[in-house]
Amino acid sequence: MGDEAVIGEDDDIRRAIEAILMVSIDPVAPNLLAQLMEMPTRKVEAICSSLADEYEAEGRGFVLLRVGGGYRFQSHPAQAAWVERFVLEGQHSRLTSAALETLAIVAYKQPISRNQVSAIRGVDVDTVIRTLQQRGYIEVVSTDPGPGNALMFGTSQGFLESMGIDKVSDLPSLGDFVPGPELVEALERGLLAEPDVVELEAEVGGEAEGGSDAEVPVDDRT
Amino acid sequence: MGDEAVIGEDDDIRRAIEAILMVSIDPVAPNLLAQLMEMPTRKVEAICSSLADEYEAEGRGFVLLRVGGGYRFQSHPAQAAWVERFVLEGQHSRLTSAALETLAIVAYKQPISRNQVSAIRGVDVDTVIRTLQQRGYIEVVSTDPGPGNALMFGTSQGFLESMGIDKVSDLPSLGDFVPGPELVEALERGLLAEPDVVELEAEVGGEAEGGSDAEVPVDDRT
Amino acid sequence: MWWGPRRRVWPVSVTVSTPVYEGPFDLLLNLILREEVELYEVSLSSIVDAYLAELENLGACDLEVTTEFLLIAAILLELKTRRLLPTDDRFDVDDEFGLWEERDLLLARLLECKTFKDAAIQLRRLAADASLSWPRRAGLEDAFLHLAPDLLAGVSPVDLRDAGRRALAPKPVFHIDTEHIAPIRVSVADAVRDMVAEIPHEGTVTFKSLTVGMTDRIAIVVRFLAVLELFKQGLVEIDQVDTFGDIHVSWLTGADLADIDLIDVYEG
Repeated sequence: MGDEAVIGEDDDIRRAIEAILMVSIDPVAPNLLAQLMEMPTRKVEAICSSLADEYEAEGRGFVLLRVGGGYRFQSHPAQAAWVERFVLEGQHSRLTSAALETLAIVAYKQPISRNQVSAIRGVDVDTVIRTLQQRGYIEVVSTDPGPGNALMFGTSQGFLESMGIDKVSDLPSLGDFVPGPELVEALERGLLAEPDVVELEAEVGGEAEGGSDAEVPVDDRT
Repeated sequence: MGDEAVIGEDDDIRRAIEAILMVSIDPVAPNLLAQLMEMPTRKVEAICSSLADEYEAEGRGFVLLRVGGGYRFQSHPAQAAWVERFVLEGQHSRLTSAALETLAIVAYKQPISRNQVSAIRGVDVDTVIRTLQQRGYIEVVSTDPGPGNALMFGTSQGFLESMGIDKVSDLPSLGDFVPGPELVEALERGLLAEPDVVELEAEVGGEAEGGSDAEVPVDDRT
Repeated sequence: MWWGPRRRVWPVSVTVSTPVYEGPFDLLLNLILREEVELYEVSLSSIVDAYLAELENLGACDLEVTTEFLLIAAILLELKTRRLLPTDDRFDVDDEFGLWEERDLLLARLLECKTFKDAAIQLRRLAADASLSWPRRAGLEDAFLHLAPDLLAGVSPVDLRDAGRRALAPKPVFHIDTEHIAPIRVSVADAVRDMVAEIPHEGTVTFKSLTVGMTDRIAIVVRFLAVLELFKQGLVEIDQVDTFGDIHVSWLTGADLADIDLIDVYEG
């Protein structure tokens, strides 16, 4: 009987959540739902997760997605062709590789200044930064307290939504992309400054490897 | 056997309809759905009707309603209390700066079409315009007599009341434009730049679709 | 350090993308990894050829890529210049270490570039997957609108005017001068040929006179490399009295023109 009561309660909560998510434009944070329902966030998360599973199991044309820090109804990816047909204008325009690489740098190194991004890219990034800002992927998140008071950029809520992830730390670890030893070796070979000096190469080359490890970009959020 | 095939097909159509209705802002007319799916309107209506019954039978927190000449997902009337609570307590209470800028453009440049606002903002403004309209700050004031008959927007009585002014001309004059620090910086960069600087400003604007994510007019991180 | 503050930073366009070069590091990566060559064995003329072929594939002169190409060409030339300079018998440890340090730095930069390149590919995948699903944007139903708090509460007419000024501010327009961008058609081999025809008659010439009328930086650098090439082959003597002063190039009497190894492809 006690069980039944709990189930009944969950059912009510489930319905309330469905109703609220239906009228919200932005992802609704689980703790906001928890606050409204006066229950632990974890319970809300469990219910939302089971709702999402339910829709999937029933083969619904929509999904309940956890994205950008909250829950939101979205169309099912498998129905993309139909939705595209309905939404005549392509809503999603592709970013260029240059813009994507810049975006990746901001995403993994945030907060980061324009100049710091520039230094990594090796080219001026003003235009790209502006585009990313205009398209709502990045935003100014703070001002560098140091001299110059550089604007520091970070990714926005829109970025999370565009990537379909819940939070920045859901991005694959940057460590996954650090080139393997084979590539490092190939690059080192390619950069041999003195191909003739074999002895020196063997000696200093080893050292260089150690030195370069320190330079390998690491995920500094960890 | 023939029945099975039909059922399977219906299932696909059901899913597609669910996806389309989920992302549509306005009610979707059954004949538009019928046209998209290349099937009789009557069949679409039958599927929608059975979907609505399904949600009701499952005790969902949402309903599929036939309203205003089309179908629309809405929150279930029985959940109104929760939705109200969400609106009152959970809703965000301020316009983002992007939304405020869009409102300012409409206020100072009215009557103005959605496309004209878009051109000035450099990003897609559909969602913001929709919200501003929904919240009663702007409204359609006329139809452009030119080709396309674009809807022209202007501010509403509610806008004047919220701003505490009597008429639009009471708004402070935009005055002689004084460039802000960001623009000055950009201009300086432009002037100092090497002659080779490529600044595809126009392209940036043109590419700026899908930026509407950034335009979400409400701040739900507060 | 050649990549330090004195290195010029070039603007990158957001709308331009080629399958080949997405920036100087990108080009270096491609050269080293795809071509599987040692950087110092890359012939400048072959880079230029590959680049021009690429431009033709693109069907239009791509200013963006062109400027980046110029930058990378300059970097390569600088590296090659070092390589060409005769090794001092008196082994300078500091210089040697400096060179290694530079190499390490460059290696680190390349690794970083490669890392973010791969991360960007992953982002593209994420974005592509996410773009298959559209969010619900219908928002509040009419029945609840009256409940929603006034979003303009606390916004004054002056705030609105400021927002209007921001939104309506003219966007900076940049002047683009593309006149100097022309396909690079200089090669060290050609420059060597030119100078072999010219210097013996003059005896001693200045580097300035060898580059008179040249405005293209790459052309001048290529000329300089050609002089170094002649020096390496023992055909000329080079003298520079003052730092940054003019360089005097003297034809060595007795040098046999028949000995000249007229390089077809400059190999550094």
